[in-house]
Amino acid sequence: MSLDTVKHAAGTPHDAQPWAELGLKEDEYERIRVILGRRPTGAELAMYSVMWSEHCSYKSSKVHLKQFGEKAPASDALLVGIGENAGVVDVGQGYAVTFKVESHNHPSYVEPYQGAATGIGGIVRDILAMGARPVAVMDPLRFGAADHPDTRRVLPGVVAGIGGYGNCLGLPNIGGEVVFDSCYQGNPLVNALCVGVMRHEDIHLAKASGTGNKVILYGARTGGDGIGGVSVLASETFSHPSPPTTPSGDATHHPLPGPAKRPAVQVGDPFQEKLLIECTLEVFAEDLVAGIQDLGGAGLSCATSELASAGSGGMRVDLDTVPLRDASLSPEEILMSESQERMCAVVRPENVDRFLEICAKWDVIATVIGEVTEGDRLEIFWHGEQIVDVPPRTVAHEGPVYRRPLARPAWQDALQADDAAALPRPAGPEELREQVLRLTASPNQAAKTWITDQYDRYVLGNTVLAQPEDGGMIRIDEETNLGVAIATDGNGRYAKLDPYAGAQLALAESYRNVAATGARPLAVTDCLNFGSPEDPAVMWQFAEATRGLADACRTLGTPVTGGNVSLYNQTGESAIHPTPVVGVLGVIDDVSRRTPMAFRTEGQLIYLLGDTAGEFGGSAWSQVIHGHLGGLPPRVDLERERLLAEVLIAASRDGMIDAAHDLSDGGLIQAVTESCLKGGRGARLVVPEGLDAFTFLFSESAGRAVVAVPRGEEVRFTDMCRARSLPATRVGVVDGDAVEVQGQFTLPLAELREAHEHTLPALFA
Amino acid sequence: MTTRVGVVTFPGSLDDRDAARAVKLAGAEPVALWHGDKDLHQVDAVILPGGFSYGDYLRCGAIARFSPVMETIIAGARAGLPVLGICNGFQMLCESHLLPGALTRNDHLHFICRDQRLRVENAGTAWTADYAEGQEITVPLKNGEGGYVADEGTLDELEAEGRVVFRYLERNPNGSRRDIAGICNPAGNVVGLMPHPEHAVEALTGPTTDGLPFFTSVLKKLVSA
Amino acid sequence: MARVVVDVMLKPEILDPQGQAVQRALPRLGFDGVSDVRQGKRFELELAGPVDEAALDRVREMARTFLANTVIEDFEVRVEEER
Amino acid sequence: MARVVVDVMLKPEILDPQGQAVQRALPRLGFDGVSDVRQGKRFELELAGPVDEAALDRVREMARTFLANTVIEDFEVRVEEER
Ligand SMILES: Nc1ncnc2c1ncn2[C@@H]1O[C@H](COP(=O)(O)OP(=O)(O)O)[C@@H](O)[C@H]1O
Ligand SMILES: [Mg+2]
Repeated sequence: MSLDTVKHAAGTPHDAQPWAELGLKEDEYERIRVILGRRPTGAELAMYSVMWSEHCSYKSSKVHLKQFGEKAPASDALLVGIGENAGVVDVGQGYAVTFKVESHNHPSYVEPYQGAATGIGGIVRDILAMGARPVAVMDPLRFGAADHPDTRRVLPGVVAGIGGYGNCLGLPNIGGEVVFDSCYQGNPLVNALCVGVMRHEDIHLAKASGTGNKVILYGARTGGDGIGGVSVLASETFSHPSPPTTPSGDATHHPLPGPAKRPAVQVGDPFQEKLLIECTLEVFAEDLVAGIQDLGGAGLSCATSELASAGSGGMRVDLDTVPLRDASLSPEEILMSESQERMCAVVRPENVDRFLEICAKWDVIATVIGEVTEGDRLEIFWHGEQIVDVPPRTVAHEGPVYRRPLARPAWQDALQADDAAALPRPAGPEELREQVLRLTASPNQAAKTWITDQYDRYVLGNTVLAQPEDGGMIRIDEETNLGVAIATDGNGRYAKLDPYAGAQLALAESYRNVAATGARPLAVTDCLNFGSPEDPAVMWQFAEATRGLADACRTLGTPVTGGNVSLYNQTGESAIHPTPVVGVLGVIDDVSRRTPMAFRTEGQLIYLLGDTAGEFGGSAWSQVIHGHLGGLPPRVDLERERLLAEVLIAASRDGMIDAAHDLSDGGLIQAVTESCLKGGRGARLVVPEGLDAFTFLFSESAGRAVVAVPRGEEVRFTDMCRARSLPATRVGVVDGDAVEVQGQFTLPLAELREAHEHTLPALFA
Repeated sequence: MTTRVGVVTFPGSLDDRDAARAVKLAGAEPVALWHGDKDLHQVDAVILPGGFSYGDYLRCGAIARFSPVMETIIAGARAGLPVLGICNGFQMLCESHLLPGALTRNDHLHFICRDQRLRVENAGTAWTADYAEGQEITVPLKNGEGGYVADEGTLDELEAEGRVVFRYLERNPNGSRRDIAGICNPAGNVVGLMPHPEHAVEALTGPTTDGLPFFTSVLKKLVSA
Repeated sequence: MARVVVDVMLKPEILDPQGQAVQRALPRLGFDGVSDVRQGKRFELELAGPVDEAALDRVREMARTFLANTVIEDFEVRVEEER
Repeated sequence: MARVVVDVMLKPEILDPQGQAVQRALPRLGFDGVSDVRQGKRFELELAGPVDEAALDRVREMARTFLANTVIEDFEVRVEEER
């Protein structure tokens, strides 16, 4: 096949092009022709198709995501907002922190180990591209039913991949989530979060400015892996390849204008990424970089068009110079390749030599592939012939935007009417005791140690809190003890019952978790995992969830700084529960004042903060005991969340509490069990006036936490709660080696521990 | 004069900063050494830190063993230079035959990160003098290939000569023969272990501060030498 | 007794970081003239019954569905005399 | 062009947890009658020059000092026709 140059395209307007196979709609293809005033070349078509895919263009979600900016609360902390690789937050003392969560769902289903591993790799490069040193990762995960055979294939691979990549990079894993629900069967969610730290003056943005500046591609060679990963794996034409345990598993191949079919799964090389990090931080430190962009989805197509459209000039790239792992790659394939562990930097000519020298020191291949030009076009050449000549903004930012139809699903009313309060409750203390054990042993409530022990939480020597604490906490300055805390949460069951409230509850829980550690919540990142946007019901869920999240962020004063949308998490007609995963970042001036979750000291008083109502819709109890999902999720009260956070932070700062643990799924008994097991101490609980034992133990009312108060601090602590009008109820004391609910039952710690810690090893070891 | 303790950075080293921090907390001066530089810059002792040198591809420590700096370190170690290999560093010491045996894939096949209880079996080495023999300590353990193996003859010899320096207590985390967590060479200047003492030097970030005596031991030894 | 061997290698177009690391290290160790290295897995299976075509078919099925992930790996099954 | 293959397997007396894990999983997946599994590594080397005895000697040396750790592993070097 002869080369499809710009000149050739202009002269052959009627040549048929595989736009449909590349996932473009007819009107989208027409728009490209209008933009260019001719038919696109094969290379241009490849670029537009990947960049206009759902994954890169956010074409279905954009109109809704806008609210995060429009409704953003005024925040002094926000240094860089939505739109860059990741948002940047001021945490004081001249430090800035950047963090972001992203999905790698489909690839992790096809190849669990590599899919999850490259998910970590991708998010780490995003953080690095902002100018920050990555300092920790987290991994919110969702799997199908714990006892489903395919979960046995997917989970161990995903966990090994996250560990394999993150451990090898030397990034501590400080938290995450593991949730099992059959709605994720065939559509597991693998989200990955990374946080990085820099000085204010080190913030770098992805833009190519300054005529004559050189464009340098560095890192791994470009290969044929992952080509079409973007357009195939994230477009509506995606049909699930069967997992390797069933026949006919080659749907990952993707038709391309190029010669061969290439698999859409990439293999990660964490060692290469580690070198890339060290090398990039060194070029930052010497101030050699004018603009920088990581290569993720859509590879060079994305990096060049985004760099060029953010800058003031144009860009010229000679594609022949790109170092290849496979010499047979066509220019289209080079542009679309998603080979991992690559970055693209814009460097002033006088700095190029030094830049290349540092790359050589780290054994990182670096090549000048082009330069910033005076015009406003992105021009790409192959063997001296021009194959791309486009306005870069039309590729990177001016893709199609859809306002897709949405409709509240017909079943929503019936679902909400199916009230969990009507479910049969335990008949007496014996049954109550038995249900407590069943809940704490259920896969969602059970200890996740079997998973988290596969992650290095110590590396870098700054981990102050890590799993199973409410939030992970990292020290960022060894002299002053400044630190940050992060938690992620998202309850798909709540969101299914009410997506608006569900998204708010996800934020509320994450916010509460951060506050429980003693840190002050500052900013939000989110990963919105949903089914197909072409289903009006799903689109309604999406619209409601984004609206709920944006409204709640405004109320809590925590702006969304960035995130990610993952759609088409669906097999046939059945979509996953709407699953907005929300990450909250908080700051703490002195990490030595952090509040851990463990009850460690006999005699300390256990206080329940907040109000408890009989709220069981979407609860762990309704799921585990009755296999039920219906009713309404817990009531949202953001003012209460804010008040609770203020009290937790003040109590931590002033040394009034020794332990705190937020209440969420599983209710009070789950939280107390976890705090007791962590500290190796029992608790004697008393059911408070006005509550029955069942509601006291299992209700999932939001805005609550339990704390352990040293006796000498009791008066000061309760005075503070009273002064601020936060209900604080003394519900027990840390004591003995059993959890005892007076007048109800006693559960020895050993028995609780066996129930809580045995489940995951029994399923997966 | 302050004591200078070199910490080598290989491509893929991860716990080099942590080791340097521990050296500093112990009162010595950490000196960064680079894998490609043969020169040891007059250090008095060397730490080979944890991590995934060269990605730990092929076998852990197998590629790092052939780096320029290792040539000098191997020669120095034979001449009495105190050398401590932690985790990946231990693997390098075995690969370069400064210590006998090999480290293999954990028997349960998973990477494991946990707080590990150990017994100090030999308090006479350059790196353990500040412990008491039989002392029990807790430090983090984190590795995927930490199962110590050697033939029976070698194991018997290690036991007989008191060269098993650390043993796992309570639970053998990786299938190591005879619960061996760390060993030394006959002269006691070269010590390798899988657990990470450098992650147990501050109460705020470690499970204990039980790791600090490693670093004070070598300091004392060098000052008194 | 015969032994069945299953070799599993990454597909040629897939990145092989392990093989690359070995190849890059070789010149430093004084071994020149190796132009490419790929690293894969080798499984040696002992079968309880006879190694006939039916048995080999079962092994092939096992390789396709379990020992290899055919999205990124190729495999080959063969019989080898005990060394 | 010929390719040189180096197979590296754990010595028989060394525990092979990977092979054992595979063997344990097989019956669960419906594959019976496999009485033992060992898992090792396979290296495929492309040589720039001719594959003669001298070249093979160099590969053997490479295997002994680098590709295998002879404390725990055995290796075998052989020439294989390109598939
Ligand atoms: N995949 C994971 N990776 C790391 N940590 C995890 C993971 N899953 C759960 N955790 C940790 O386990 C602990 C308990 O999780 P969870 O019950 O979801 O917390 P919470 O209810 O407070 O949000 C938390 O510290 C959480 O960060
Ligand atoms: Mg919590």
